[in-house]
Amino acid sequence: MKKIINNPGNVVEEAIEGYMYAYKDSLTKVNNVNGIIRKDLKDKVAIIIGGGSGHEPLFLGFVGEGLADGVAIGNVFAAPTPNTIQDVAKSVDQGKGVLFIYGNYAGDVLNFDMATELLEFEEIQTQTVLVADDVASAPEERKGDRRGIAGDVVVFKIAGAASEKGWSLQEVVRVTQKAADQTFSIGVATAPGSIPGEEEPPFVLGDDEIEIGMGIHGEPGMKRTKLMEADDLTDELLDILLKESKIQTGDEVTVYVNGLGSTTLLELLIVNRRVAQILNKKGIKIYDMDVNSYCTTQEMGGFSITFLKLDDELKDLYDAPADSPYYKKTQKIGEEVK
Amino acid sequence: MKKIINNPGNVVEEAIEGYMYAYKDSLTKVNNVNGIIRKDLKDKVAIIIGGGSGHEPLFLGFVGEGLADGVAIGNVFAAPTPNTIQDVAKSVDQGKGVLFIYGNYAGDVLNFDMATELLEFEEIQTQTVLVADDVASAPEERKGDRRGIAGDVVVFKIAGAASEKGWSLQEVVRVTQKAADQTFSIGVATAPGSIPGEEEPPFVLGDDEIEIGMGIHGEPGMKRTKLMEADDLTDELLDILLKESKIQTGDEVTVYVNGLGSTTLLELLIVNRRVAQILNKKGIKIYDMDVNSYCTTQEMGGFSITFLKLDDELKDLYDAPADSPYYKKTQKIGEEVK
Amino acid sequence: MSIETVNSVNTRQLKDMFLYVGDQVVACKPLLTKIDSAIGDGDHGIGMSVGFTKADENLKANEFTSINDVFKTIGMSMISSMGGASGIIFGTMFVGGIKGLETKVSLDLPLLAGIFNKALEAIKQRGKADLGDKTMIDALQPAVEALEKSAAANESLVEGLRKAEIAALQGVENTKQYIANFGRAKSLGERAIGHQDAGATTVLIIFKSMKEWLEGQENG
Amino acid sequence: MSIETVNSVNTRQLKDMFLYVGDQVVACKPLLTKIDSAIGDGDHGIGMSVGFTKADENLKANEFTSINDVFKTIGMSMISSMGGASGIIFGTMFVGGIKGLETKVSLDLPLLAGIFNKALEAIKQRGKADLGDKTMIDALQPAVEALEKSAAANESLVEGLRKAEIAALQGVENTKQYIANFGRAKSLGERAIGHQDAGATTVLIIFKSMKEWLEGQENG
Ligand SMILES: Nc1ncnc2c1ncn2[C@@H]1O[C@H](COP(=O)(O)OP(=O)(O)O)[C@@H](O)[C@H]1O
Ligand SMILES: Nc1ncnc2c1ncn2[C@@H]1O[C@H](COP(=O)(O)OP(=O)(O)O)[C@@H](O)[C@H]1O
Ligand SMILES: [Mg+2]
Ligand SMILES: [Mg+2]
Ligand SMILES: [Mg+2]
Ligand SMILES: [Mg+2]
Repeated sequence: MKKIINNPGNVVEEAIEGYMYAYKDSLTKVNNVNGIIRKDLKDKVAIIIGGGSGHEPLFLGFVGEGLADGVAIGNVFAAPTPNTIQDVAKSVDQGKGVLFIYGNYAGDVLNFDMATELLEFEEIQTQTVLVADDVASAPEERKGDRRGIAGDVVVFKIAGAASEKGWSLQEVVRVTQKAADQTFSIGVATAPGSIPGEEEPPFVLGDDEIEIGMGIHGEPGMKRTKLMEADDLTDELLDILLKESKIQTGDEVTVYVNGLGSTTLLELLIVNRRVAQILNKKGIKIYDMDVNSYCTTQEMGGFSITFLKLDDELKDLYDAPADSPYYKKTQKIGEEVK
Repeated sequence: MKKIINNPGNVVEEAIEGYMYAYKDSLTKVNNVNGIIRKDLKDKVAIIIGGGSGHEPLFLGFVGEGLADGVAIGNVFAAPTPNTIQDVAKSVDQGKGVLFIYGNYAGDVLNFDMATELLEFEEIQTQTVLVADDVASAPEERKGDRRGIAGDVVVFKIAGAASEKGWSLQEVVRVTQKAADQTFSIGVATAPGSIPGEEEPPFVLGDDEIEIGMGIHGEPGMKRTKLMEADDLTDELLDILLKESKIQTGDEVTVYVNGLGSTTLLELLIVNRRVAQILNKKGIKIYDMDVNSYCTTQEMGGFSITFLKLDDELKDLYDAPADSPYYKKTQKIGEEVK
Repeated sequence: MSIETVNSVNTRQLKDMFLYVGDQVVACKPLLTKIDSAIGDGDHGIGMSVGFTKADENLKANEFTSINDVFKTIGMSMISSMGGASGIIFGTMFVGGIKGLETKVSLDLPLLAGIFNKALEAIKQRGKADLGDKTMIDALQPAVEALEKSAAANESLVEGLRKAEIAALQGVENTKQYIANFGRAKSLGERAIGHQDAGATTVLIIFKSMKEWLEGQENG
Repeated sequence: MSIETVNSVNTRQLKDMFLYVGDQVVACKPLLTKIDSAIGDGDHGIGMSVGFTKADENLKANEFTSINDVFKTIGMSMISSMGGASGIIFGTMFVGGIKGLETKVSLDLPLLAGIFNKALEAIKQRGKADLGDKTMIDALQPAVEALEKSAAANESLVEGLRKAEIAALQGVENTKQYIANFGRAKSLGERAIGHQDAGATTVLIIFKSMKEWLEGQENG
């Protein structure tokens, strides 16, 4: 794999440097650790997100108004260290408590939990909401075992909006947990990504093979099958997603079609077309659709579909403005500021 | 190449359908042709952009407030047809004239020129500004032969802002042409893209080969060379770009680091770091940096660097708000609305 | 039809002839793709297929009362469906020669030579390319000249097309030596040498197929 | 040192021993990468390299007055540099056993057994995994039991480590039969069977390298 990098051991540090050059007006690097925070911190509950690198723009791209206040960044595909998380938390805490939101992976849980213990000594109050949206990773009975994938982004969005409203830690946790509980995703992989500096891909798929439900680190999915037409593939994914999420006629959802890296926007839009057609046919209301590559795995091929089931409270928060380098939601001119 | 498509002959139509499902609140499809326009058309000079498909989010992603009013979309890597351009122009014209902005390719020129002739019969006034930013595609003496690549986006931005201010067609053309004249790019390819439905890649690069200056349709560049470290490669590209653009100490630029498809944001940020370091060292002022994949060639590997040399007028227009599906510029809270 | 030499075609035959031509170009899609990939962006075969498929559709859906209409339908089908350089260029190859032409119901060699000659001029005016620029003109111009020479010698339509094919083939061969001054191969410089031009190849296929169809009529 | 059996190491020797262990783990990076790729995300070799390289740096940069400090430095180096599951788990393997331990300046077999036993408990508490869950515990627990047994039999430090290595190797073999209940291989179900666990392999390399270093001292 040809990668545009220098020393493979420095990719994360150098990418953060490059990011800071671009966004130094709105963001600040936390000293000595791979953490970034907003410049214009507000007197509110602080939202901290984090996880391994290699999934850009996740996680570092979502720090800003109406989103996260800080991000703790790990090495490629590795959770951030406890001291990174700790330093980021100390840098953003306004005495109103800190909410950690991250994807449900063993490594992340271990590191964030250790950070929580360390922060207790400093009397910083923390709470955690795990994103576990990948319905392919465990059956409903073991929902707590599900991995977090592209659904991260929509949960960050809700949490950021709630905290921006000045809600208490308890209230922000409540609504963020609600959003996480109502976020469901399913993915498919067509080609492996790579770890910068490693020659071998982390997994191999046959020339005409795809894997439904594969995780964003190449974790095995539900089944390997032949490449099929976009509509058939989308139908198959939607079948699983609708069954697992129990979303049905009359429900209202926001949809993310997320590219994993090298699957192009042209393809993602074709998938989105089918998603819209099926939801329309089933009488499931589409509140919004976002077609983007938010959660990638380097140049991995494939995509995921995410549904957030909305109620009035979540809609209100979803609509709130947001402004980070890789996710912006603008207030339409003439639209009432809520 | 595994592509998530249905019938290869329908990719463009289906992608447009998928796009319209996602953005129907702000955009309208033009009947019978592959054209899209803004819903909230204003009484101003109309900006129309266009070109071949396969480069998403270019071109269709940049229709909205402060950007284009309409887009004419061609087949994959093929300019839009004259009647598509004509119908889009008729749909957006407010009697104040239409400005066509597109990349300088023979096919695009032929089709837009024919559309211009057709529109003359309907007494719609049109003007054209070509984007010809790729310094690798022709020497300065033949500047008019240069191709348009990622620099398209920043030129659209300036034109959109100028028209939004209510300037006359002549004034919008003047400043857009100035922006185009001050926009310079250089690219490098590490891997080919593909035409959806075609098995063979349009060109082949050796396992450790890259091509400096290669165009976004695989047009040959300045030289093939071995893969090198990100910093060395960036240095080499910047040498060419600074020499060709004559940008020097004291000048002020906005920088785009643009991924061609499968080169990841992690890598692009590493490149951006080096660009910033070199510009800082040379005393060239960085007004803004944008690291994104705006102009792609399916899953092509590689990136381009674009400089727009700014003066006060261009800065003012660059800063204006913009709101399209794939390019947003927000007005910071507390910032004065210009 | 008899085994006599075909000296002219009527409107209905012209339509059939171009339906056959279209099928042949569509069948050559992989070849054209390959040629355009070598020095262009690889889409010429796709583009020509789109254009001739659209022409096919519009030819089949309508009855025509003049050869002008047949040419116009083919050309406008291309211009309105293909896009790209070749949409305009090949569209003009069909519409460029009938502009201002009085209504005709049969086509003989002198008329064909005249139509394509005028089309050639229109292409040059639109595209600003000329002989030696490594474009379809390198095949079309010699083919047109061969048609004219053959017409002047009072030869039959099929004979004229035979000579046009030979001239177009030579033109395609010539493009191998040229660097490209137009289209996507333009920036290739010396590197384009040795490769034939995609559009010129399409011109060859068009003349070759017209001839084949006529020969089929003679032998049928 | 003599060719006598090594029964204990002092602080300085312990540091040297773990510098050697670190080098061995780093040298095994490709192997660990490969194993983690088969059923995990392929980064275990990279992670352990990062951790031991950081430990190496911190060990070399400092003088140590107690074995506690050596263990703590290694563990904290890992926790603060690696991230991922293994940063905490392997960090705890080094810091988990010295918590509350009085300051020691030499390490013999019973002490080593005690330290790793306590570390094992800490790992289980943190990670909630147990024997049979296809984690590094499947190698560490038998190794610790072997150390304890060997200590109870009054065997030498090097003898204890020889037995720990054998037990760890058996543990690694055992992981092949298990499905994973923790870490990234968790969702693999039956498909994980046949593949050994990456973290368990690292545990084996650690014990093997400790033994090798001691044997080198005996023979040197
Ligand atoms: N200016 C021109 N005049 C005549 N023919 C041209 C011109 N530009 C391009 N062509 C022809 O068009 C062909 C390329 O067509 P195609 O691949 O379909 O379009 P594009 O270059 O837009 O991808 C070339 O091989 C050449 O023969
Ligand atoms: N809960 C746990 N308890 C003990 N060991 C664990 C646990 N989770 C993971 N491991 C160990 O960590 C190893 C994976 O480490 P590594 O690949 O570095 O981290 P990650 O799984 O975050 O990519 C596994 O092979 C396993 O031995
Ligand atoms: Mg990992
Ligand atoms: Mg083309
Ligand atoms: Mg082409
Ligand atoms: Mg791993």
